[in-house]
Amino acid sequence: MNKVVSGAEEAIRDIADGNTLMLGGFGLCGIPENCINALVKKGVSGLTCISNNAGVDDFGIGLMLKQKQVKKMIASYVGENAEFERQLLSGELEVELIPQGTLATRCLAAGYGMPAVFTPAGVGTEVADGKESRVFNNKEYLMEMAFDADFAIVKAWKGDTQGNLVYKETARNFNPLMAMAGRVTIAEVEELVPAGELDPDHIHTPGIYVHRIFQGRAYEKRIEQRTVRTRE
Amino acid sequence: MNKVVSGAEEAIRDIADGNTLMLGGFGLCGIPENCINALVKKGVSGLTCISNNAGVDDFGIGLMLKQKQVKKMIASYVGENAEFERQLLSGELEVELIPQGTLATRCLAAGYGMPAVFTPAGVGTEVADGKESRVFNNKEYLMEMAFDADFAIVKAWKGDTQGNLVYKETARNFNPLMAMAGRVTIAEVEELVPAGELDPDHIHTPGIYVHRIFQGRAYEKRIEQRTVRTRE
Amino acid sequence: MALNKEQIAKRIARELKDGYYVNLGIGIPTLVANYIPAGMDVVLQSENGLLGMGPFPFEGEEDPDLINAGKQTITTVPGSVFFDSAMSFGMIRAGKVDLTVLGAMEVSERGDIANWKIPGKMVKGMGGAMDLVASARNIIVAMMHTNPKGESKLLPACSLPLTGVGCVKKIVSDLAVLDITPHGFQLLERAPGVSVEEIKAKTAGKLMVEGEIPEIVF
Amino acid sequence: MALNKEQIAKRIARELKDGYYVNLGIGIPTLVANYIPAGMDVVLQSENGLLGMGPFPFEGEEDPDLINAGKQTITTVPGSVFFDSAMSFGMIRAGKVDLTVLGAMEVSERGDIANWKIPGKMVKGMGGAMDLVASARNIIVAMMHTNPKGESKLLPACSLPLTGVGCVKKIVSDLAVLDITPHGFQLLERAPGVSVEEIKAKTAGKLMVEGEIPEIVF
Repeated sequence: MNKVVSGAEEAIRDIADGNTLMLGGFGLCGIPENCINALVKKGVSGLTCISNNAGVDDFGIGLMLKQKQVKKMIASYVGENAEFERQLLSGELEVELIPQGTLATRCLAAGYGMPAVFTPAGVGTEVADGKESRVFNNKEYLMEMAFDADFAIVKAWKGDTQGNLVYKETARNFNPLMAMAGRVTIAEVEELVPAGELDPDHIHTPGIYVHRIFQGRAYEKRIEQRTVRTRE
Repeated sequence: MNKVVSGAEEAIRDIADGNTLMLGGFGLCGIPENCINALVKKGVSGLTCISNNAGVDDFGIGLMLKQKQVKKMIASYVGENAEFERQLLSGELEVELIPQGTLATRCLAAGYGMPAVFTPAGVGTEVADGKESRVFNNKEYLMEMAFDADFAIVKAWKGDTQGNLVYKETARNFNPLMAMAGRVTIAEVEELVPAGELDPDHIHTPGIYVHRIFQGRAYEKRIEQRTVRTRE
Repeated sequence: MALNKEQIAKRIARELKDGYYVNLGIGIPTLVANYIPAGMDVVLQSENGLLGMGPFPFEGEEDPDLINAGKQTITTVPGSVFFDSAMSFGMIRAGKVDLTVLGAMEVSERGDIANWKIPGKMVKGMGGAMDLVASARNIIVAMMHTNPKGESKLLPACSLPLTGVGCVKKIVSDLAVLDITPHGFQLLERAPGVSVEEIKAKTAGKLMVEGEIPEIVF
Repeated sequence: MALNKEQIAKRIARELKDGYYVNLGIGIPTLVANYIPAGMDVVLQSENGLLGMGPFPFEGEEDPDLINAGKQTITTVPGSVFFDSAMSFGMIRAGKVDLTVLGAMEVSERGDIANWKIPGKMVKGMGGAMDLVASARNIIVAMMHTNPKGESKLLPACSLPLTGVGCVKKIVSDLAVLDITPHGFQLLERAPGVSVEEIKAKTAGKLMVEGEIPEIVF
């Protein structure tokens, strides 16, 4: 069993035009920078991307949008991106907006082998259009289907050679959920360690869910909204 | 906000006859010993207990069974307990056996506010009797309902004053799931520390799910099947 | 005089109770954190995966791995805990968050809320708002009573696409504090110097006014 | 001569592949761990919440917090990871476990399995067996070909209450190795010295025998 690959290029080698990809991260926090850059370089196109956000104009998924590699974006919030807006309004880009909790839970469902889940999010709104709804204990829920993605691409803080992953702070977000949900899961990590170095009580993603892993390079970790307070 | 109670007696003070309790643990591993002993002392009866197993004759839930405090047992495996068998065969005790993964997932469903989940476990067997089944992607699933328990009683390794919990090794098992699923959740821990001492990246149960916490005493941590190998 | 944003936040903060877990939306709701009474233990949830959100970091101490749901750099308080987005919305969906405060473009007299989409304008998405309003046990909306044209945003029925149905429990606007009841908006308090008549005039939905309506005192 | 338990385990171990995640049931399946070929990386899953199960501990090193699904004290190997029962069955249900090996009281020619309940006897429960058989991508059953009375346990249809339907892919019994195909049991190998005729006589379900059936060689 050798899950360790040399880098992003090798990790994404078989991602093809028209594939469905999940990309971890919330805003620009915890996004798989190395893999995104490699996808941009590879130039693969016609992609369906499932990710909470769509990056900004010059970072994250925004870089793939700029190159028109994305056919469809499935996300909960897509602000902060002028090129995205342009492509959306011109009809070049298809967008499916879904509630953030529904997005997360549809990943969980895939990772846990549950074909569908029930959530009240979106009941009585346009999100419910065409969906089956059902009442349990006098409350209405929508039935939402598990995702089925060709690849999940996630970013972790530390990982080991068995594919076990640990995330840092709020860079965790969707990463462990998508890691469980991909048919093939690619993990890039800031620090790759030998199996046995991570505390087995404190691994967020068990390696059974991870197929390829590599230590990423030159993380920019850009901050989207730098907010500070001044010292008194 | 003060979640810390003096001990098991205070923690279980309002558990009443006829309540439904979830009890964490797998076999005798990770069971809430202090609370079980307090329940035995309190003598509350007519309980419905949801737990993966039912203890052994003289330890764990077996102690409650011996006192005939349990009206109904919901579990996945109930061997290793002669008194249990006697009460079951005599009709004193009602037992509902459900697949272990279904048990776990029905806890998760409760903790995540999902009224029902789909699982293939039990399709085509007597477990499916009276349950709604449904086909997704050519595979049949049973719809299983989230649990609704008055109290969840769990055992963790460490906990803090905010109710955050960390489990050790396979003593984790059902504990974090039941912790999320109780209307009122009681946690006993081997070591209670001030808020801020646990690494926030490595907490298994966020305190929001925990209502009462205390440092347990005199853990026996009995081993059910002692298996060893000999040194060469 | 109508309340300013800080005053709206300050008034909402009076709804907090010791031990509450609270989710604060972007904008005015965020300001509520500044008015948590001293000695009261309130834990802030950020739906991107944090319980125990603290204030913004001091300059130079920003951590790119530590942001809130508004993507702002933040800090944590002792006892904080990180988790993934499924657990975050799991605890929201299970009703473990005691109070959710968020903004709105429109609220109806039945408690429907619209705050994510304006037809004809670029739609950025609902983020976590639909999950929050569909699940929270107690939702307070912080909003302006009217739009810039002076038209009421408290309506018989929302005109904009809905975020959630029958979920809002209370509104703190720049003019008033109102509960949503089975009989429509119920006026509880008015901003200092704002008359009941003005509130009536600026509330398009059904408004219940019973007895004397006290002014909000700060 | 019929295979003994160790030999059944040894034969099953040949089905392992490098990189496999494997769940081994109680009894003969547990013994398979002793025959993982040297240099082959196989990770053992224990459904109570562990990936990377190691051998039993040395005497005096038993840890009450570290047991397998059979409640036996065990150890871990480097790279192991603990998780809760929902995640454990989540990864099973999602088909991430490559191979499940378990025992059976009866298997039908359609791959149905019965291994948890005998009417009239005390029923201890199905534990995780129903989840495993309903979800695993590849299930091998380790079993005796006949019961103590000499009656076949490979049947046209199970007589005992089922654990799962149409799920077993392969059987390694004390007499033979068989696949479950759409046409019934297909004989692949026979225990050393056991004739095809004996296997036929002791297989009540439909048995396909094509060409020469080799003996298992150890």
